[in-house]
Amino acid sequence: MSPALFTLFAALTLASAVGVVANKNVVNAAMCFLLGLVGVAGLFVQLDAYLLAFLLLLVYAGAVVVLFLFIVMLLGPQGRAAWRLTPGAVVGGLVAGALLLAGWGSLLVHGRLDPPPPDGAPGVGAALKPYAYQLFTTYLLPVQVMGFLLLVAMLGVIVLSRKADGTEKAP
Amino acid sequence: MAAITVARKPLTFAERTYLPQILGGLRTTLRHLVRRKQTLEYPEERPAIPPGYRGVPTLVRDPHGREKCVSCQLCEFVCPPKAIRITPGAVPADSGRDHIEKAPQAFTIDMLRCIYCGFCQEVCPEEAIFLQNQFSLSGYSRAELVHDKARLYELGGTLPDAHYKWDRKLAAATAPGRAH
Amino acid sequence: MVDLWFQLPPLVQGLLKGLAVIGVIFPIAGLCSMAERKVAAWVQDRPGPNRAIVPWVAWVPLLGRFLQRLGLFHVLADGGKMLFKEDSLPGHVNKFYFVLAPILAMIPALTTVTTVPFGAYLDGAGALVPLGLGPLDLGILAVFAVSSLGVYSLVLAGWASNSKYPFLGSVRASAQLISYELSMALSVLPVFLWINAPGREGTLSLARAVEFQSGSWQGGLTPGWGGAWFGFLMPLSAFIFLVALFAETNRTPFDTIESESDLVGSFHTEYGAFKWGLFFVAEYAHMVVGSGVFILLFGGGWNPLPWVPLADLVGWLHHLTGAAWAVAPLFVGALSIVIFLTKVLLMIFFFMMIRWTVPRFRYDQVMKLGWQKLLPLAIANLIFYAVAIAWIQP
Amino acid sequence: MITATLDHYLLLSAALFALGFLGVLLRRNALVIFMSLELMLVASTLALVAFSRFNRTLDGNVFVFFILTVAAAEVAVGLAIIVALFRQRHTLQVDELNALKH
Repeated sequence: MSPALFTLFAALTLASAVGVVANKNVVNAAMCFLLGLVGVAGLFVQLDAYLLAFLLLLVYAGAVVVLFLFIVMLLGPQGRAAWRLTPGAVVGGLVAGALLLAGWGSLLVHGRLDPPPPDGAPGVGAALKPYAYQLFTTYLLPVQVMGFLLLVAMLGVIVLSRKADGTEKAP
Repeated sequence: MAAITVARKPLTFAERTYLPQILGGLRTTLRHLVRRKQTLEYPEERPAIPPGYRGVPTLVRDPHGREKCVSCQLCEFVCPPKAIRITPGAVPADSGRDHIEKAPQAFTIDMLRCIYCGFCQEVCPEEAIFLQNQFSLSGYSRAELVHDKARLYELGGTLPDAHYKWDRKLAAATAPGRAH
Repeated sequence: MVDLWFQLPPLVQGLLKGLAVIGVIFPIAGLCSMAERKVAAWVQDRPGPNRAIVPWVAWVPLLGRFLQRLGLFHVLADGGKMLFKEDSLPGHVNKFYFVLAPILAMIPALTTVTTVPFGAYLDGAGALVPLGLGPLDLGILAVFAVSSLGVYSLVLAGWASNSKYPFLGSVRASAQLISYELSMALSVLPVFLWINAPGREGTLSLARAVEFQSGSWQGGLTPGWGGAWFGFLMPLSAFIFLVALFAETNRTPFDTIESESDLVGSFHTEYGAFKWGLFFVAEYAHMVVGSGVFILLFGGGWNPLPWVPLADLVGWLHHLTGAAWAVAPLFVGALSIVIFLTKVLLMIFFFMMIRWTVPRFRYDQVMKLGWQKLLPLAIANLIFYAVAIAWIQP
Repeated sequence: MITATLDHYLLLSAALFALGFLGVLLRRNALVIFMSLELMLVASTLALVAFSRFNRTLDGNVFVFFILTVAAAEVAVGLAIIVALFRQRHTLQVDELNALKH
């Protein structure tokens, strides 16, 4: 866990998160999201979660953001005002910001800011077996539920992407 | 006319997997991989020009090296893209050929316009213009590709023929006891 | 010399290794473009490019003439032309992404190389140690993760070009590459089910897949079958992977993304000069790496023949010549790399033959094939092998 | 130079989450809102992995698996909804999708 690398990836992630939220152009936002994902993957590697880092890249960067770009291109860009400053949103934002600051403050005040960084826990990292044992023993039910969820999601997408008269097949 | 609908034969399972077809195709392409190449390596190897080839139009001389064109301008008239320009002139009196009325003073063929149709060759009563077997023509300027008389004769050279039409005319005209 | 190498600091070693691999991949990608032109010509009964000459080299009596006829110097001529052409930037494009896209094409293409082992050498104990840039235990996952980033270059190039054909191409790219990634990943799973049989430490490493095919497999499932290539054990997996590889590397029958007959080259329509060249080289680098992964998984890696592992070959050489160099790490390493590269080049030759054999699929056929044929087939294949492996495991 | 501790990761994760939340609240484009949602999910995975690493357990990491799965399913369905919505209303601006109001 190199501090320099942590700072680098943290800064990259935060900057690109700001980019996602602040960018007017949807494609720019998507690319910022991609960059942020690379940053988070770097942080995962810092946390010894190599497998998750690559899975994150595979699932999010390899599929999710591409899907976003695909939809952006399919629907065409929209040149309207990007922000929605309704009173409700502003109030909500302010409240949320205050809560966040309060949380940060409490972390800074009460948090143990400098616990000894523990060495690598056994089984964390690139080794697959611990993950597999966990997934198929303790978390067997959630795995099944996830499978079911994916099936339902697939069916849902197929139904949704049919046109109303049912002439067009699912993409 | 009634359209005839031909039912397409349903594909067999093997055909629907594409695989036998792909393998068959691969066999064909692999055979071609080692076949003798069909290409000529052009500047070194020249294609054989078939008889009757219509290349660049040229002016030819008769076997005695004399100009055949009499500047009748038929080719100029018949030329579809109007590539030929002829300026007729008189034949010099002391040349021994002054019984021929005209000879071209200037004869240009604009090769940027020529379409190699061969009408000029076909129409020429004197067999003076021929589309011969030059096929590769290039130049650095437009002016270079407007062939003048000297260039046309240089390209055309001399073709064998045994007509000697104007010699016979001269002989007939000067023969004793023969009047027109 | 070997000692000197191991005395270098790891960073320098890594840097040198990386440069060496890039120094091999780049010329191979360049030569592939030449080979493509030559193979195309030969299939069409033409001699192909054979004129370019570099002075002095070409004047070497027989060899120079041979190289000239082989068209090798055309690679230099092409590269030089691409470098020195005017690098035009059309006025209507999104400049940032337009320039970024070719760079993004190169990055995943070269990064995947770090995750692919490409040879092996004998250590002091006589065991084969795989050679590779990154000794990643997550081999295949890393390959998939990094190579899945390659789609961005196509999508961004098409989007930034801001004209119709590139745009259509990038829409196709985003859909097609995602679709075939699924089948590809599913087709690979049986291999890793096989080598992760109970009693083994879990791994996704490509080197371990080769280790099984080298016959040096200890314990686990079917020890007696060592030396068999996965291509023979799992022909259907290999076939699905191969088809998906064609689609992922955007090669004919599946090159709908840049199909020049209906999309005018699609995503690189607006590109020229070196930016176009980067796309071109990246495509071949993808092919090289993809073929490499196929060879590692299904084609026996650096083993010369099925059931004839590298260790046996080296043993025979040692037995025949009796020389010590036959078991020297340097020689074995070089031999393994040569065998591996030969196989990869054969694969690339196969890619090229297919290009001139099979006509391009229509885009809807590509999608139908991917989702309705290949994906169910891959799932059925996975289930079959899962059951079979559970059945035969001791 | 600081040493990265659990708190640093949590701060970072909270900041990411807050940014995503801000995006959901303030942006008008449905796609950007969706991306901000994903940002919040990623922030939570970061916190989980950090907890897991610093507590030397695997449970947080395993949870991230589930989050990734849910995210993938969510994106597929969400984008399909957005496409269906666009086909009906020809807009992606959420404050123009107010048919129930009028």
